[in-house]
Amino acid sequence: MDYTVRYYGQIAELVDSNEEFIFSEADTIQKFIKDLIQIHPILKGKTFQVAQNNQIKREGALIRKAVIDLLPQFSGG
Amino acid sequence: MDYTVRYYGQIAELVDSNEEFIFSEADTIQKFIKDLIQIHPILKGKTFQVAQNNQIKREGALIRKAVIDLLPQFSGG
Amino acid sequence: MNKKKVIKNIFIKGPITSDFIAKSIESHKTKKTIGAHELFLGQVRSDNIKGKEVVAIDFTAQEKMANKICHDIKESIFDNFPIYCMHIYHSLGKIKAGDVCVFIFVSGPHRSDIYGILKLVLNEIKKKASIFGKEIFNDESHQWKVNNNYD
Amino acid sequence: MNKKKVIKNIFIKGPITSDFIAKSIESHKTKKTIGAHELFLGQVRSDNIKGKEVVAIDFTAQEKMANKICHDIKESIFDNFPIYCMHIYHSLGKIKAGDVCVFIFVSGPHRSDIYGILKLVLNEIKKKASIFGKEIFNDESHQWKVNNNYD
Repeated sequence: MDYTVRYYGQIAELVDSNEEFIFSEADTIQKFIKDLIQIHPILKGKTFQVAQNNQIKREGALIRKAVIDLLPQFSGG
Repeated sequence: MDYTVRYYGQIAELVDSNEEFIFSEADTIQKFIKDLIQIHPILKGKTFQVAQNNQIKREGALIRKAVIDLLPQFSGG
Repeated sequence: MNKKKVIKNIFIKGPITSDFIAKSIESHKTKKTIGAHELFLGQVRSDNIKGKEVVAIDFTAQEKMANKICHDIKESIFDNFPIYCMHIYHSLGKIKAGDVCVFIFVSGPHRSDIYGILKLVLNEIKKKASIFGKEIFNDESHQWKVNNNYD
Repeated sequence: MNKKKVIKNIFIKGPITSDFIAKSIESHKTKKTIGAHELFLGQVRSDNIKGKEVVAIDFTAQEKMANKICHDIKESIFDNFPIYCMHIYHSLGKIKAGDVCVFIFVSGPHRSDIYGILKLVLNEIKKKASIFGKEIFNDESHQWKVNNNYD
């Protein structure tokens, strides 16, 4: 599967990109994060959350064709 | 003594005046209020405070030549 | 910002305009150690009392005493909270329903420094400041405003 | 005033101007059942961190998620407090020290109806809204903003 991955805040800075298309066989969040860290080893040990369809997902199945958002710690306000 | 007496809010409405000059032999707040109620019987039983030199005075001597303020309950804000 | 020696005049003839409030906010832009502001605005409410509608409140005051009390309230806040600025304004005269008649403005370094202060200050003003409100109804009759703990 | 079905966009490109705040206040004059407003303004503070001075914060966001969260925060306030209106605005982009980047506005019938709400809402926004602040120093270096419970 080709996933559209969007990066925010410090994560975008670390991978030096706001958006990428990543091919991954992963069908769960956990597996996808593993693949992602192989592509971007700099993300190892970093704190971030994954969202799909504008909902934070901590575990479970990836939604096919839905954009994946990688969100570092919130610091608005 | 001639005292300048200023009335505020509902008290001004009751005596139909903002300022009067009242002659009174009174030398204390209590005695002055007695004289005042004789002049303005409508003030009998009404709640108000007396101030002189911009200070609320509950009892004690009147300050000669200082204006007397008659203040009803506060209702600002 | 805290000129303790000067007793400021809190009174404004007529309503406190949004333009006045904007200018007050704008004047704090140069104070770059401020991180948080809170503003309280009291707006004349068109209460319905026994079938009659409040169309305005006419405010009068013993101004010197009220200014001194507001000065003392500010001093006590500065003594007890790490704030940078505090401003109090109150209208005089006939203020129509929908118009703003009270404006309290507090600023400090962090949000946690200023929480709860507006409530404290407004309570003190309502209790201690020699200001008198006359509620004017749509039939031109009136009643004298009475303060309580929630309004 | 409370259009629960519409998710509003809280984001404003650039600083929140005092003119914008004034217009927001002005628009409430027709709502004559309102007696009390409170406004929180977050101003970019020129912190001094290890000898370097913060000159701006650059805000980005996952906007859809942040808008939805702010909508939910508002809903929960409307469900729990007898308020009439609530508005939340947050800046995007580089906001200079001294400029306003957050604006929360709550209005209700009496002052006692709105106390404490600004604090609650701001805490929720800081914790739950997908907004990211980059603190930019006077030497053009930067660090990523970290939220805490008091700032």
